[in-house]
Amino acid sequence: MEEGGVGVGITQELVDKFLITTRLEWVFNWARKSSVWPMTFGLACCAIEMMATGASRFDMDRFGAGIFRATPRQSDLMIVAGTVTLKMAPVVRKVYDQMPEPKWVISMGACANSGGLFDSYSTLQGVDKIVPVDVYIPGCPPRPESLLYGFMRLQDKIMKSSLRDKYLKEGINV
Amino acid sequence: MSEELKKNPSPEENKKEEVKKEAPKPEAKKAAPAAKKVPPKPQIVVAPKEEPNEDWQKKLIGELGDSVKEAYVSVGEFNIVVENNENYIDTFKKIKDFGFDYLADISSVDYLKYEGAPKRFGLSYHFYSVKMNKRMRVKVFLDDGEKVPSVMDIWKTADFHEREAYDLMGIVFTGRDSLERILLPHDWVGHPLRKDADKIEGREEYTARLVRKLREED
Amino acid sequence: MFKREIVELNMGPQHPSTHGVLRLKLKLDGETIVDLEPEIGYLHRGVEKLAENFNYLQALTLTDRLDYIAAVSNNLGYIETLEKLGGVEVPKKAQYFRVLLTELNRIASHLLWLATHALDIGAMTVFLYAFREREMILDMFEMYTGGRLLTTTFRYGGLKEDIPEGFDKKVKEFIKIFPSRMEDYEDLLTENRIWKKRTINVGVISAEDAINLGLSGPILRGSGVPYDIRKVEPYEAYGEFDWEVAVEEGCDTYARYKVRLKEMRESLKIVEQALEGMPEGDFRAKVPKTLKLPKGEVYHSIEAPKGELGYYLISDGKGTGPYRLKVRGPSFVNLQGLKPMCKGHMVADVVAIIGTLDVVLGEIDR
Amino acid sequence: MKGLVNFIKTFNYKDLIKGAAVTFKHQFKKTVTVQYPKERLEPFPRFRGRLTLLKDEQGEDKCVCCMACVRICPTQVIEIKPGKKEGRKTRYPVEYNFNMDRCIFCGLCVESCNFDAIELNNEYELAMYSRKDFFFDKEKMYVPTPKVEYKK
Repeated sequence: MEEGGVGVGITQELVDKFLITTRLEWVFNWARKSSVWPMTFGLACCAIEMMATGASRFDMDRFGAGIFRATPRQSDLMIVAGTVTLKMAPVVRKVYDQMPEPKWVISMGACANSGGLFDSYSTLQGVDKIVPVDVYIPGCPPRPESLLYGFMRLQDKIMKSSLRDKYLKEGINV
Repeated sequence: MSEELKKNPSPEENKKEEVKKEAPKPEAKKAAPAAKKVPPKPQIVVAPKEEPNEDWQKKLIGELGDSVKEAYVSVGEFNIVVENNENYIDTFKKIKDFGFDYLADISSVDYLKYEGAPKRFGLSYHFYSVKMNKRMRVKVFLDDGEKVPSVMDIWKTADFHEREAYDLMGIVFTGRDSLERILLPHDWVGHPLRKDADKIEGREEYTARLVRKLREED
Repeated sequence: MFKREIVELNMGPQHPSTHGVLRLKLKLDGETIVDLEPEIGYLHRGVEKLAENFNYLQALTLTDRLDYIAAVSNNLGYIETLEKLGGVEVPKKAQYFRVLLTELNRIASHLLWLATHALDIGAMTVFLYAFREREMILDMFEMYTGGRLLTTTFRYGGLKEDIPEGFDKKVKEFIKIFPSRMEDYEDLLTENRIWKKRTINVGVISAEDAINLGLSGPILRGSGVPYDIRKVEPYEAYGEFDWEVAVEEGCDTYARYKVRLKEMRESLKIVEQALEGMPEGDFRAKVPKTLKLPKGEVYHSIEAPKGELGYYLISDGKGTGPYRLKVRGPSFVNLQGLKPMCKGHMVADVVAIIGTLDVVLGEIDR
Repeated sequence: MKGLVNFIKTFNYKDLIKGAAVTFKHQFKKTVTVQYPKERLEPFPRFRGRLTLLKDEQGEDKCVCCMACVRICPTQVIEIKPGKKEGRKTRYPVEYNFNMDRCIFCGLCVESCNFDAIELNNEYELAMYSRKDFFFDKEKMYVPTPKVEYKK
C-alpha cells in the first residue's frame, strides 16, 4: 500500500481506524468466537468434567463450541484438561502444532496450570512451559460452569484480538 | 441383625477380631458404636505376628517344605517368606497347584529406611484363591542388584506388575522375554520409587531437555 | 498380485475413543489384528512416591485422583486399609452411609461407562441420557462433600461430616426415577441389532484365561466367575443387605454390558436398603487427631466399579504417613486382557473392546 | 428358505422402533439444560470454592496463626507470617498468602482449622488470563474475586 493514502480523501489513518479495525475485524472476531471448535483432548480427571460440560445439563453447544473434534486439524481450541506428564508433553506440543491458526488454549484445572497436587518427578509443572495459554481455570476439577465462564472469557479475548496485531507481528504490512 | 452376623462370622469379621485381640472386648460392648480405637500412643507399636493355626495354612507350609523361611499371621493376613534360590519357581508352582490361582498383585518395596528388614528390597506377591476364598502373601527379600526369576509363565498377569517393579524400583526379573520401562519415558534415568531418590529427582533436567528440544523443532 | 504384509498402526495417545491417554501399537494383517501392544504411562503422576511424602490424611487426596470416575470407592478402599491396620471399629451409621455413597458412585461410574461405550460404538443419545442421570448423583456428592467429582469423602474411623438435611429426599427421588431411565437405555440398546452385532462374540475371554490374567470386576463376572469381593469377603455392612452378584456366561462384550446393567440395578437395591435401614448414632469413632499406625503391613481390597481395588500399605510405626503405599488398580490389570481379547478381530472392534474393559488411565498409570 | 426367512427378518424393525420411541418420548419431557449465564445453579452450602479469611464481629482476624492449615495442605499453597499487635492476646496474620494456582480445593485446611477462621466460599467463576492473578494476599482474601458479569 502506498504511503500517504489509497484514494481521494481516504487517508491511512482512516483506513486503520474505520475500515479495517472496526468493521471487518469485528465480523472476523464475531465469527471466530461464535464457532470455536474444541478438540477432545482429555488427559485426566478434568476431561470427565469437560465431557459433562458438553453433555445434556450444561451443553456447550449453546456457545457454538459443542462440536468436539477428534482431530487437531479441524479444531481451534485446545482444552488441556488434566495432568500433563513429561511423557505426554511432546504429544501435547505436537497436537498443538498441528492445529490451524488461529488457535487458542485453555488450561483447565490445577494440574494443567501448575502441576497442582502432583509436584512429583514425572509431572510437567504447568502446561504453559510448552504451549502458550490464553485462559487459566483453577479448580480440581473445575465445575462445568467454571469451564463455561472461562470459555466466555476466551470469547472476550477473541473479540478484542486484532488482525493487525497478528500480521504486524509476523512482519506483513497491511 | 448384628447378632446374627456374630453367630456366622464372615471372613472379614474374622480378620477384625484378630486385629483387636490385644484388648479384651466383651461381646455386648461391640454392638455399641465407637466402642474402641487405636492402641495407645507413644513408642512404636508393632502389629503382632502370630503362628498360623488354620488347617489350610499348615497344609500349605507342609507342602512347600524347606522353601518356607518364615510363616506368620499378622493383621489377619497369612504371610510366607521364601528365599530367592533355585527352588523359587517350584515354590510358586506349588502355590498355584494348592489353589491360589489368582495373583492379585506384585508389590515392590524398598526397605532402606525400614527397621528390621533383612535386605534392601522386597517383593510381595498377593494371592487369592477363587475356589477356597482365601488370601495370602508371599514375601521375598532381595539385595540391591539381585535378580529374581519371573513368574510370568505361571500367571500371565505378572507381566505388567514385573515391568512396573523394574521401572519404578529397578528390580530385574529373569526368564521373561522383554523387560522395559512401562510407565516412565523410555529415556528416563533412575528408579524414582527407591527411598534414596527425592520425589522430584530428575524432573527439572528432563523438563529442561524437553523444552530445549521443542524449541529446536520450531 | 498384491503383497501381503503386516502393517503397524499407532492408535493414541490422543484418540477420541481411548478413554484418556492410552496408546496402542497395533500390528495388522489387512484389517485383522495380529498383535497389539499397549503403551501406557502417559498419565504417570507418581502417586505412590507422593504418598510416601504425605501424611495419612493428605494421601487421601491422592486416592481421589486414581480412578477419578469412582473417587468414593477409592477413598473407601484406602480408609479401610488404614482402619484394618489401626483396628478401628466404625460406627454402624457410618458403615451404612459409606455403602450408600459407594453404591451411588458405582452407578455413576457405570453410567459414564455406558455413555462413553455407547458413544464409541455410535449411539450418541445414550451419552446424553446417561450424563443426565449422572448429574443427579454428582449433585448428591456435592451436597454431602462439597466436591462433584473428586470428593475426599471419608475419614479414618467414619465419616467427615454428618449427613446433611434433605439428602435422603434427593436419594429417594433418584431411586424413584432411575428404574424407568434404566428401561430407556435397555430399549435403546439391548435389542438393537447394531448394538448386538457390534458386541456379541467380540472380545471373548474364557474364565480360566481371565483368572490367569488377573482380570476382575464385571469382566471376570461376564465370563461366569461369581467373584465379587462385596459377597465373598463382605466389608462394611454389605453382608446385611439383600442383593445378588451379577454374573453372565457369555464371556463377550455383550455379556459384560449385561453384567454392568444388572449391577446398576443391584446397586440401586442396596442404596434403597441402606437408606431405609440407616441407623442413628455417631458418624465417627473416637480417633486421635494425628493418626499414627502400628508398624506392620496390610493388603486390603474392595470391589471398585472396575474390579478389585487393592491397597498395600506398609507403616514403619514412626512417621505419620505411609512408608509405602502400593495401589493395585483394577484397570491396570484389566488392560492386560486387551491383547488376547483383540487378537483376530477387526480394527473397529478395538474401540468396542477398550470400551468394555472400562479402563481409567488415572488408575493404570497412577 | 433360510435366506428368505432372514430376508424377511431384516424388515422386522421392532428393535429400532422401540429405540426411536424412547427418543421421541423425550421431546415432551422437561429439558434439563441450565442456561448458564442467564440462570445459575446455586452451589450447595458445603461447596468447596475459593479460600477466604473470616473476621469476627469486631472486625478482627479470627486467624491466630496456629499453622494447622499450612501443615495439612497437600499442595502447600498457604503462607502465613504471624505477628503480634497491641490489644490482642493471640497472634494475628501479618500476611496470609494464598496461591490458588496449585490449590486443589480439597477442604483439608478448613477441616483442620480449630478457630473457624477460614472457609471455602461458593465462588467458582475464577478463570483468569494470567497465572499471576491467582495469587491472593491478605487484602484480596476478604473480598470476592473480581469477575466479568455475563447476561446474555
